[in-house]
Amino acid sequence: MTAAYTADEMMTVAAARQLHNGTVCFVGIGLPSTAANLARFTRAPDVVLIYESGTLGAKPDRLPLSIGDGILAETADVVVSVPEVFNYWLQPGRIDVGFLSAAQIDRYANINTTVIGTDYRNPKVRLPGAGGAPEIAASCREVVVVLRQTPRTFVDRVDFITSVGFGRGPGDRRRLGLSGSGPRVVITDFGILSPDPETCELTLVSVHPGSTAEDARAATGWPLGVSTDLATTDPPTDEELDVLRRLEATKGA
Amino acid sequence: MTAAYTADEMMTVAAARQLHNGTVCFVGIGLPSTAANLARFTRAPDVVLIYESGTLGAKPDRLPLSIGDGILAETADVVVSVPEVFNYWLQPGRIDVGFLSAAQIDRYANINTTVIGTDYRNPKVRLPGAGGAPEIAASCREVVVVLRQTPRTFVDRVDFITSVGFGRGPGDRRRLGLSGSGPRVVITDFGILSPDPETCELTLVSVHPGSTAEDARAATGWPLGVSTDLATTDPPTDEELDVLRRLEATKGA
Amino acid sequence: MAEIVSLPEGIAAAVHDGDTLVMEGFTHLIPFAAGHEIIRQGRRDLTLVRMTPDLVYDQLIGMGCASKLIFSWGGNPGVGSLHRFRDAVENAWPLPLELEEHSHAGMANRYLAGASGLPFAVLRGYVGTDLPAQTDTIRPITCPFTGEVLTAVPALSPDVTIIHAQRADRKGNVQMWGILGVQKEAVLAAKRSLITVEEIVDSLDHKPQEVVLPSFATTYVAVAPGGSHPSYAQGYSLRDNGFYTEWDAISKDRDTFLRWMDENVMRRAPAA
Amino acid sequence: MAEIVSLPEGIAAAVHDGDTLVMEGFTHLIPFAAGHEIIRQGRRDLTLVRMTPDLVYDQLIGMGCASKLIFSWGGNPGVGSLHRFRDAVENAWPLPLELEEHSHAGMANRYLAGASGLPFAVLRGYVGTDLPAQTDTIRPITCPFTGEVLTAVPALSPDVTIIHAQRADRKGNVQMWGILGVQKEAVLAAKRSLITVEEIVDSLDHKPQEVVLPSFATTYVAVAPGGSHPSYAQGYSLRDNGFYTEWDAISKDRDTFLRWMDENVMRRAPAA
Repeated sequence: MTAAYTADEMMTVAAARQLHNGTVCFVGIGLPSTAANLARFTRAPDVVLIYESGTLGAKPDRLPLSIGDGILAETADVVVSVPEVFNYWLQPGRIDVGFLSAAQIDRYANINTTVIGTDYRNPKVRLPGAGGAPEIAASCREVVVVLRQTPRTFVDRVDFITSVGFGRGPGDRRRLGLSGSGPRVVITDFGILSPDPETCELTLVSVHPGSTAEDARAATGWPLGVSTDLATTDPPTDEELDVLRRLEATKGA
Repeated sequence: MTAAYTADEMMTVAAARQLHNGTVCFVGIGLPSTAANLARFTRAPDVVLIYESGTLGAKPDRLPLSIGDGILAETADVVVSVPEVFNYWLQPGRIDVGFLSAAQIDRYANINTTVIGTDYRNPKVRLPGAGGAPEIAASCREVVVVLRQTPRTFVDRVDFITSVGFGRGPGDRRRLGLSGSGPRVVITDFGILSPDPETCELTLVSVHPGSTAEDARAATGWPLGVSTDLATTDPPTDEELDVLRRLEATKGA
Repeated sequence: MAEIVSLPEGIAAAVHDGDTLVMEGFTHLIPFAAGHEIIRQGRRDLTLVRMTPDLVYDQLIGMGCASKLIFSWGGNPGVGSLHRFRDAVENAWPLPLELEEHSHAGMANRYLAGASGLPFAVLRGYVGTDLPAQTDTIRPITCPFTGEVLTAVPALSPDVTIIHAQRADRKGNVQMWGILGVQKEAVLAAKRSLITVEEIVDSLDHKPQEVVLPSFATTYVAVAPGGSHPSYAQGYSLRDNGFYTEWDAISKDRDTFLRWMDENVMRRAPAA
Repeated sequence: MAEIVSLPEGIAAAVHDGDTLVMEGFTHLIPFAAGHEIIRQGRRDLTLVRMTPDLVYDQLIGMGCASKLIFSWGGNPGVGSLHRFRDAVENAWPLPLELEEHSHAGMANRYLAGASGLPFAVLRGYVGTDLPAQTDTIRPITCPFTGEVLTAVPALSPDVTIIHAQRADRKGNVQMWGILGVQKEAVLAAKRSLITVEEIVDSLDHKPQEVVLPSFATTYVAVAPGGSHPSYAQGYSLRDNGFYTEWDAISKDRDTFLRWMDENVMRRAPAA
């Protein structure tokens, strides 16, 4: 029998399962960093973590508190400058997986981290901005997005495209000349979404135990498609939960 | 009374006198490197030597045998990559003096290190090529050239412009957009030449002791102008000679 | 060659009203002490530039020092919003703040072009996003060999760049290690520079993964021990994570913010 | 992830007839052992690329392995001419050698563009020289912001880059220090790479001023102790300056050269 766990824990565990030994992963801060380190301490000890602070092959023994945490430099195979991490490592397509979060995501997996509201000059909410995300979303071989699913975060069209998912649909990434294949999965607290191979629309492919397709639909700002093969996510194993909780406990340290 | 010395020794000593404490100097190999290190051990202990191998602030205790000699890395303030030395250090105009040699130099101080003969595809002599010289000649605040003077090396027009001195005369450097002011002096085994302020033609401004303007003219492939203020170079001091010979003796070590 | 000065002297000499000012630091080595001295000296109308404007820029903006911000990510890392930044953008308090917004890759390349003495840099970036529509500093450029269209961004060549580093020697050679960020490029891109350091030592022994800025490439060096607090200086101090969380509450309210600044910045003597 | 192989296996897998091949090293860490193995394996029609082609390229050219050379300075450093290179250019012996000639700044930026996944690089260079007239790989480019005209050079993206480094760990992470040259960029620009190392160690402790190439960024690693002789590997060997001088006499005469190569390369077993 499996211990009780929260929806956030299930989301993080499901995200960690996207990484494999040898995968080279460009890690955003927050949920992606937690998931990537969980993967490193469970199924994928040889995952290669790259942070935009220029730390390549970081192996922190606790959760870094920011992408510039000193533990990343201390444990990295090599520390490079920020221009180098973008130019030599991200831009040429050397990274397998870009691991991002978002403030808003839309039907075509476009990401907004810039402004809420449609008037850029007079926003309802000014968000932090692009950071490394536009080029991570463009150049990594594939992208994994992790964020909590609500009607405010899962919208039909993002107010501002900070980072391109599939633009306005099939063929757009190629037309734009983006080298990576775009978001492969979006992992939420309700389930797992993937772009439909034909339409590029995010579609529910798995629900986490205890959630239903209806729950996910209710948390989505467009009529969410559901895969005919809808799966149920394996619940967190004891090991996954144990490691995750021990990692989370290092945050205050 | 001064010890006997060779014309090459006089040339190197005269070149070394071009460098001052605090001068940041981009050093070509061969005669320039000997002169730059002589300056460092005599009049200018705080001259900053930069080699194109990426060694900034090198302080070798012997003459480096090449621009990639390990002693340069071991004694440098910092070692950077070759792209960086050209892009961050040379190109923006941070270097006071570029110290070059040449296979041929012409009336307007243009330098050839590429081919002898006017057919590039079918040269009489294939020389090593450009190396760092074109951009050193373009971007250093000023350039000092050291080479032995013969009618074969001092020609009316070089067979191939590898590095620009004053092009075809006054205004050419500005027209070409070159940021540095070009060759300030050319130091030979006969004397010291400088560009005429009006015509930009190399003109004899000083003869070394024992040489005459006639000697220099005979060693020049164009009708060499002579300054009305023709000076005589101070002979090497005992210290200069002593240090130079001790440096040269380290070459075989 | 760099001149070794006190922090107040350095700020007075290097930073003038109306300047374009860079203060870089990627979580690590953020020059807080220098920022506070700028606030105390009352600089106005600054164009602030930084990839990751954080608390020290929130403070400069909230104290009315800035009229424009050039940036790529403006947040309190690991905590949330920058409330003074948001108040300036959303409500023009205390002054309107013009934005010039880029991605990290674009900003890094803008510094790189500045450090290289080039007027622009080329990258694969921004395509398909809504960022180019908001600025004239993102333009297409065509490869003269392949015909491929890429993106150009203009060089950043600030009037002055300020960074914090671990140490310098008496000649003014500066050494830093740990997370390197874009500090070297930001210094080399600037007309003038001021580097605050934890200490001045007789000689710099090499450190793994270091950056050394030779004295001839910088303008002023000032000693400011702890000058990166609440950020950290690897080998000298740890990040004060608690303060980043506390800042959220301090900065949320205008009066609380002003009171805190008065007590903790305006009335404090500058670092020695 | 890099695969650890023997040198003959590595050359057989990485270098094919007709390839564009980079072997870099700026006086330091020149991959001679790898060059000799290429000669023994009889590769033909190579486009050789290197900023400073020296003795090992003189040997490859003299043995008929190359049809083209892309370079910026071809000499015997501190000694004089490369006679096999000159004989190929001046007399087409043993084969004609096409040249594509640049400056160091241009070559360095061509590698940098390749390493960055860009089709070209921009620099201030070549203006007023006779170099642009001899190649179509130097073209003007206009800044889209200032209108200033600069110079563009196309990226180098070789089929394979070979370098020599001090050491690697068992996962294939490679470490080098001392004069760094353009080796990192040359490896990152290539489709495949082979790095010969002095030794493989259990773990890499950091060295001052190091470059580390992570295993995921390279293809093959082979142990070749002394593999940079007569060049040197800082911390492992000294430059054999005498050999550079001797090479002048060995290489001046075609027969002497061929005899030397037969005795010292063709009949030698490859490095273990």
